[in-house]
Amino acid sequence: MEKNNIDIKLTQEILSLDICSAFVGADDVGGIVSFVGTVRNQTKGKSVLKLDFEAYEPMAISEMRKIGEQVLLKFEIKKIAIHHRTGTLKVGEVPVIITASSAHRKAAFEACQFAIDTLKETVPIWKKEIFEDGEIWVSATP
Amino acid sequence: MEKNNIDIKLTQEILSLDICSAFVGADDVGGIVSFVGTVRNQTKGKSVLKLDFEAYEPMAISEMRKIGEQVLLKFEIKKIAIHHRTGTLKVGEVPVIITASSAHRKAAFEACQFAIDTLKETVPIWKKEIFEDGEIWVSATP
Amino acid sequence: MKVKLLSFGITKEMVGGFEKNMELPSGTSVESFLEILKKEFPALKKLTSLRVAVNEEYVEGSHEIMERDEIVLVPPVSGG
Amino acid sequence: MKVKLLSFGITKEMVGGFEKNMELPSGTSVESFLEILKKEFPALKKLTSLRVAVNEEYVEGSHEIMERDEIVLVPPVSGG
Repeated sequence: MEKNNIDIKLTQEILSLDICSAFVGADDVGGIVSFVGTVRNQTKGKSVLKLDFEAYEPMAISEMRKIGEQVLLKFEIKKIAIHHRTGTLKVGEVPVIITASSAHRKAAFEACQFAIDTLKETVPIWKKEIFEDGEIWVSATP
Repeated sequence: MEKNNIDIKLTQEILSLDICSAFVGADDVGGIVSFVGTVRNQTKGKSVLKLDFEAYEPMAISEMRKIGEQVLLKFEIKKIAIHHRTGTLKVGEVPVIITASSAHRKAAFEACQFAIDTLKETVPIWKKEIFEDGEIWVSATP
Repeated sequence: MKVKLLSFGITKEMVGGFEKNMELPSGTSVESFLEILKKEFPALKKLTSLRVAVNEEYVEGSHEIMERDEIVLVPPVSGG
Repeated sequence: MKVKLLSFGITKEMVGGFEKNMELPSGTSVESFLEILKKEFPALKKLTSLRVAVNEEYVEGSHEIMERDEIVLVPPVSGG
């Protein structure tokens, strides 16, 4: 597998859909599917002020890369970019962008969905939701 | 259904993923899924020089709007943008962008995929592939 | 009765022009209209599919064409 | 043997700190290690799940911890 078909980034900086799209584009690509996660203003009816994202960085990067490699093996895609942000994010800001390109669109849809589903299961990144009256680590306790 | 949740555009101008993303974004959105179609450099092994897109404009716009309305009824999404370009496009250029936003990502993936699948079946737009040694209306004859 | 026929994509080439004014017997159905058209332009029979829109809406074969309708030939679409 | 324990997210609060140097009997499995840890920090039992990574890879309960390993507590992840 050519490693330059995978672009992984873990950063405190603002993510760019343009950069992800440009990375996966190519003359033999017929479709590009992107998932852009955004911070919602509420969880279970409670107003969210902001989110804090914390990562175990070296392992988060290696797990994101594994997802990229798995996706390239599993689906007929050309390239994939997986970018994740850490630090404090406000409502409407973007913690994650995943972009996949393929000759035929179905593979790009499946790859992008698989990648975000897997990221949410395996990549060691944690978010704390901060409300007006407290805070909670998401999904940590029942 | 609120009509301002649907943005339809049929134009000769370059399409913008940023404009589509900005339209579907909102504070109660958790995910945005986009499909960007791009002109591929080949079809069945033959080199494509460019594509000509022709539309029956008033009906194309009304069929695109119907897809938007159908998608809002069928899936739990917040907003959808469907933009299509006409005229002559070179390899790598973008004939179509569909962007859908939702509170939970699954609906946006399904909506976006349904919208592009339906667009390719119902919207009266035709493309002619231009090769070095001829041209062909796509899918017209067996 | 007078109707207007618009042809797009490959059908424009098959019927030899984008816009044609036609004279039809009143009460003509879309199905009969297509039969008349295929007799005059046999190339249309080569299409993978051929739908018809009247006044910007897809219609069934049984649909009755009316005076001054705008009839559009819709060969297989290929947008996106 | 000496190992380093790193704790992220909610586990950092449950064990009272990000980094701890610990002394373990040689041959300790990840499973036994978790038992020792849960005895010392009972709050860990409240987690929906608790995985362990050693030297940046997830490991099974039967995995044997080695001298100078970097052990990381992975409570339910919630990236994206």
